[in-house]
Amino acid sequence: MKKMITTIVAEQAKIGENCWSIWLQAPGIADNVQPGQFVHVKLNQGEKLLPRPLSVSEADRERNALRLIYAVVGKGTKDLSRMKEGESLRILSPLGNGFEIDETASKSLIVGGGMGIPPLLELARRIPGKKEIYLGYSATPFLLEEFEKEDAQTHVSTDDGCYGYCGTVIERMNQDKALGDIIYSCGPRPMLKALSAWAKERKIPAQVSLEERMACGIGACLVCTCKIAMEKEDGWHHRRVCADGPVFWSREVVWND
Amino acid sequence: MKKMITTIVAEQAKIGENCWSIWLQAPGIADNVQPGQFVHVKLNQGEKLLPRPLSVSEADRERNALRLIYAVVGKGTKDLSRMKEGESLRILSPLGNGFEIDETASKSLIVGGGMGIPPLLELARRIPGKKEIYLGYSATPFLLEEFEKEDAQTHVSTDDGCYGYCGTVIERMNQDKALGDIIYSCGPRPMLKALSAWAKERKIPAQVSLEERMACGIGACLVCTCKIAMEKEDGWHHRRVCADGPVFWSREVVWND
Amino acid sequence: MTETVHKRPDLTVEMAGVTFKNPVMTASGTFGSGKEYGEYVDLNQLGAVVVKGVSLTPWKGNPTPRVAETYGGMLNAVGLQNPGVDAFIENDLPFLRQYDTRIIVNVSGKSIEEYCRVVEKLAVTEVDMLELNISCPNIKEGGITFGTDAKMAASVVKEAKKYASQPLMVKLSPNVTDITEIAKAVESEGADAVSLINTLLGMAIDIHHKKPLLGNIMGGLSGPAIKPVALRMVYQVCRTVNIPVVGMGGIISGEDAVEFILAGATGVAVGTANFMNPCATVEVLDGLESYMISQGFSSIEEVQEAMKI
Amino acid sequence: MTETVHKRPDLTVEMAGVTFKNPVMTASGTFGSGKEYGEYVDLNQLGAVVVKGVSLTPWKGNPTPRVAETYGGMLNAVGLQNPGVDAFIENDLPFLRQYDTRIIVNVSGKSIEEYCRVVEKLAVTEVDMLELNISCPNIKEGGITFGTDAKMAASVVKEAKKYASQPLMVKLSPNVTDITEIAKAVESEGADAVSLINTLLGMAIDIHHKKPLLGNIMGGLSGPAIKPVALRMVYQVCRTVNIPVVGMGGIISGEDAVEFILAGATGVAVGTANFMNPCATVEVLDGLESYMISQGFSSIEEVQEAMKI
Ligand SMILES: Cc1cc2nc3c(=O)[nH]c(=O)nc-3n(C[C@H](O)[C@H](O)[C@H](O)COP(=O)(O)OP(=O)(O)OC[C@H]3O[C@@H](n4cnc5c(N)ncnc54)[C@H](O)[C@@H]3O)c2cc1C
Ligand SMILES: Cc1cc2nc3c(=O)[nH]c(=O)nc-3n(C[C@H](O)[C@H](O)[C@H](O)COP(=O)(O)OP(=O)(O)OC[C@H]3O[C@@H](n4cnc5c(N)ncnc54)[C@H](O)[C@@H]3O)c2cc1C
Ligand SMILES: Cc1cc2nc3c(=O)[nH]c(=O)nc-3n(C[C@H](O)[C@H](O)[C@H](O)COP(=O)(O)O)c2cc1C
Ligand SMILES: Cc1cc2nc3c(=O)[nH]c(=O)nc-3n(C[C@H](O)[C@H](O)[C@H](O)COP(=O)(O)O)c2cc1C
Ligand code: FES
Ligand code: FES
Repeated sequence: MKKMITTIVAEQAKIGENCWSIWLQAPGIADNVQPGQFVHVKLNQGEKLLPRPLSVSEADRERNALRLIYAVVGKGTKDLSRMKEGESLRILSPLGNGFEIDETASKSLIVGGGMGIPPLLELARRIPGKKEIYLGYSATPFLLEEFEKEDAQTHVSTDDGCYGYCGTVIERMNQDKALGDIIYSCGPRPMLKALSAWAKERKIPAQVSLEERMACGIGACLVCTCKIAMEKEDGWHHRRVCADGPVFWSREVVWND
Repeated sequence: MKKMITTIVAEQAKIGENCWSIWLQAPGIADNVQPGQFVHVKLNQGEKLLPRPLSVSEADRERNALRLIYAVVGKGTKDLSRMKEGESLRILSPLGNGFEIDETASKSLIVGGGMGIPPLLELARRIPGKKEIYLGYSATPFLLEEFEKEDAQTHVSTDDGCYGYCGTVIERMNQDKALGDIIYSCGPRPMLKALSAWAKERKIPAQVSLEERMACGIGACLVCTCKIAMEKEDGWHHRRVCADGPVFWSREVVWND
Repeated sequence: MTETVHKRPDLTVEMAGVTFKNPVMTASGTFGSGKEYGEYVDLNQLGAVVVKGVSLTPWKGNPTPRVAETYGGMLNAVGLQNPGVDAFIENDLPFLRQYDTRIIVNVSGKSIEEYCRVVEKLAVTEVDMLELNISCPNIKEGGITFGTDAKMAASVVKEAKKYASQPLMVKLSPNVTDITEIAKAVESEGADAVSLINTLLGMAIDIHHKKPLLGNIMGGLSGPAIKPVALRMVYQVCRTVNIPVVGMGGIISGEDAVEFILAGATGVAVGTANFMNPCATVEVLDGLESYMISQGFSSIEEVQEAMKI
Repeated sequence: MTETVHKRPDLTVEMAGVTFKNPVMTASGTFGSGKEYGEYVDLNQLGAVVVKGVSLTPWKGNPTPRVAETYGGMLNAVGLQNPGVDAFIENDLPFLRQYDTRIIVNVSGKSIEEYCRVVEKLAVTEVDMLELNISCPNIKEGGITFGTDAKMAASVVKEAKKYASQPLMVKLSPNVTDITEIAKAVESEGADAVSLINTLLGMAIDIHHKKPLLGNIMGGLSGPAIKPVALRMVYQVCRTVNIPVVGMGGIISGEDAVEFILAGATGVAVGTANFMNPCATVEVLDGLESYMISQGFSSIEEVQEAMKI
């Protein structure tokens, strides 16, 4: 039987403007975590009932620890940022289906935007062969050091031009005439939508990791759906981001809304 | 303008079976506190909205600190017992009307039961002249050391006989043929009711401190009422324990319900 | 870069010809007659003080316990204890008149006749507005019956209007299948505004003593727990009637107040939050103003019209 | 001193001729068809699994966002997305049949005809009980209209009974003036049990984007915030009808379940709590049993009758 895991906060740090990193420790916690999977974090406040989904950014099997990287956007993430080393935190983990790694690709493109970047770190580590990483930030980058440790070229763009290329990650890819056999991507929906069109034009298969507000996190409540194309039934049906995703093939996602 | 005071927990200790003592510090906090007054303690948990009323057990003007003594009976007091030194806690203080000290009495009787005992400590200190203290506990006594420092005889009774006289505080008073010019009392309602009859028989005026569940704590919401006798209107009207009490003259309280 | 100069937004609102310096009011029954909270809040800062319900004769109210805490909310069963309208006019009104704030008196009754007599007595006083409470769940006769039946609601308003010299606001009950129907009924009989929601009828049980936590068995649920229901009803009513709406139910912050105004409310009232923090009303007001400044709103009306559906 | 030997209390309950090993069930729509939670909970331990609403044809449900958190509660507007009764019978039912627990299927429809067709299809399956959902606030046609009008409620029950081979439980809406009236109406047409409450209609607004937090504008409020309303309604209905009542609304602990049983409920269902903790159902069950042991209750019926008013 699975259950909520009680983890211990091993490290909490602010690693950028409104960007926090937390390491959670528990026996066996890092086993079988695939890049792109997420955990559901239960906060201990009476006012807030629902756990918060956060992607796994790194899984360290030796230390039995997971790293989550998050932005403080509301009450839940604010509370999380106040947690201190040694305190305990309950999570459901690992949840969802991670990226499907294509071991045969001769070159992979990894494309991330904003708070979609963290899960790509563990992914970048696990992808074999040649890879290029495109990271788009609104302002000051975070996690760059970690990405630069990987054996891959990392291209950075920022909306405000404070670092790297000034513009969107797609513009940067256009400028570089980026190409590859497969794309792995996570980021805000408008970016994923544009990337999806970009990939379609170039006939490159792309995996995108979607976000939707969640309740159960395990596929039972149907609140976290997205529209996925299918042959019958008006051309699409609702699928669950938590249990059928969060990673989908971009060509199957119905983007027009 | 008054407002909620942010206090710092200066000391938290378990001083008996399910009996806790907490010292709260804040500038000016101990000024003008009368024995029998209470503070309204705001817990910081979303689930629980209402502050919890707790009597002031000691007011230390030199250290700018108040002492509260409490039993853990539910979620609020449980949370309170988990607070650690240095943490902050918001309170409204001081609230209610304390005991009216009769400076002319030649002998005062101070009678407490259970969690009604704490407020009598500060009271005992402030009552001039001769005094006798009767304390009734269900089991192991607490605060005894503090009471014994006062210049007064302290008589203890316990329901289970584990300490002092075995029986109620009233039985103990009967045995001792206790007498005085005035009674100050705080404890569970059945005890106060019995004491009220006892005092009436002996024509001793008695002040009793009542408890009722509260919301505002300052007299505005009318949830904390008790029945007080009056000439007209069917012989009684509702008065607010928080703002008109918690201390009333026992002869005015309508006990029969 | 250009610097944005933030003008202080205009917070005044108008309802039925009465101007309020801002939309933030107190919810009846949670603020007494203002005296007690006057020690914690400068009453001059409030849009209005809505005082506790007054009736023709003194009411003793319900037996204790009258309060029980619930998850994110509270139940009360005060039962409209009050000293009667004469005592209110004599003892409480003069105190309030010292302040530069609007006074709204909440009126209770057990029959149409009683409502009318209270309204009549208040007609000759310096009160700015009346709030007809047809929705108290805590008294058996009157109150709730008027609030849950459109015909009864209409008739009490119709009669009370005859005696009122001040604008009449009607306080609606949420314990109904369709609140817009009641709102329409009272509007059609001349209500000048509606306020909502009163408390939701609820209950809590003491499992150790195996009896209800309230002396009156059931009571009215208030506080943040009920905010989604309150907001939904305010939204529905604002889209149904053409008279101003005062929204309340679980407002504890400026952001909460903004939600109600976006839903269409002209005024907002703060109730249970006062018990959590006696300065809640002014904190709600400050939060509302900050929001307006940060979003570039210059008037409450602009906020009311900003919702995108 | 004598030592008290605590016998394990008997937790079985009977409703409409069906025996349940204990009163703890899942609330429809919060537990899928059991598969997902089956990884966290031994389904054999539950009194019943009440599966999500099924309709005649597949329903796509509402646009996202479908969920918004509120103070002590949550709003959902799933809109009864489901693959249809045929797919349910084919794909989900065999899974559930592996377990030694009762299966209750929640039935949705947009017309009496649709309800009847679903009931008819389930009549020939190994399902223990049907729960007629006449109270979903998230779909415009059907659902809510049946649940808020006593006549409509009575007629859908009357027709559905003709096709049902299993006992029929009717799920009531709390968004009504008088829930006992609806309960009486469905009882008089042969409902074998009633379950309540479904969600309270509510709303939340995103003040930054100035639009509702839910794609469907309004949604159903559930979770501990609504417990006092749920408990009150269960108490009222238990005192009105003679058929068994399944109580739900905000149950997150064994103590909460006890409150509902003291109020008169025969069964209790756990909904939103599953999202807070996937093992909530069994924890509620354990808490209930501990309470009974500590208070010396030997059967659920004893608890049901223990309330002192
Ligand atoms: C599969 C998945 C993985 C995620 N991984 C990360 C991550 O690695 N790092 C990170 O910073 N964030 C991640 N998110 C988003 C994160 O879940 C939300 O930021 C968080 O739940 C907000 O909680 P809060 O209480 O702080 O904000 P709330 O007060 O609940 O809401 C604040 C804002 O956040 C938005 N929001 C709330 N819940 C979600 C949600 N589930 N998805 C998207 N937006 C939401 C709300 O619309 C609102 O605008 C992920 C979301 C999903 C679905
Ligand atoms: C003026 C006043 C002074 C008090 N002084 C003290 C004191 O010095 N030490 C002390 O231990 N307790 C004191 N009490 C009682 C104390 O307020 C309650 O024990 C406390 O509020 C319980 O909170 P809780 O959240 O732990 O319990 P809850 O979960 O709220 O309730 C648990 C139990 O406590 C009872 N209870 C809740 N609130 C009150 C209340 N206001 N009065 C009486 N019973 C209540 C409930 O009926 C219930 O049985 C005082 C009460 C009043 C009114
Ligand atoms: C203790 C208490 C007493 C109340 N008394 C009254 C009253 O006399 N008249 C009235 O119309 N509403 C009364 N109400 C209802 C409030 O005015 C308000 O409608 C309700 O509490 C919802 O707002 P809130 O959630 O901000 O408290 C009372 C509420 C509480 C909590
Ligand atoms: C996400 C979600 C989906 C629901 N779907 C259904 C449903 O399909 N049929 C139904 O009768 N009730 C449905 N409900 C209502 C629950 O069964 C239950 O009545 C309600 O949530 C109150 O219980 P709770 O507070 O324990 O969640 C749903 C509730 C939620 C939160
Ligand atoms: S969050 Fe419940 S199905 Fe995805
Ligand atoms: S607690 Fe509000 S009047 Fe006493």
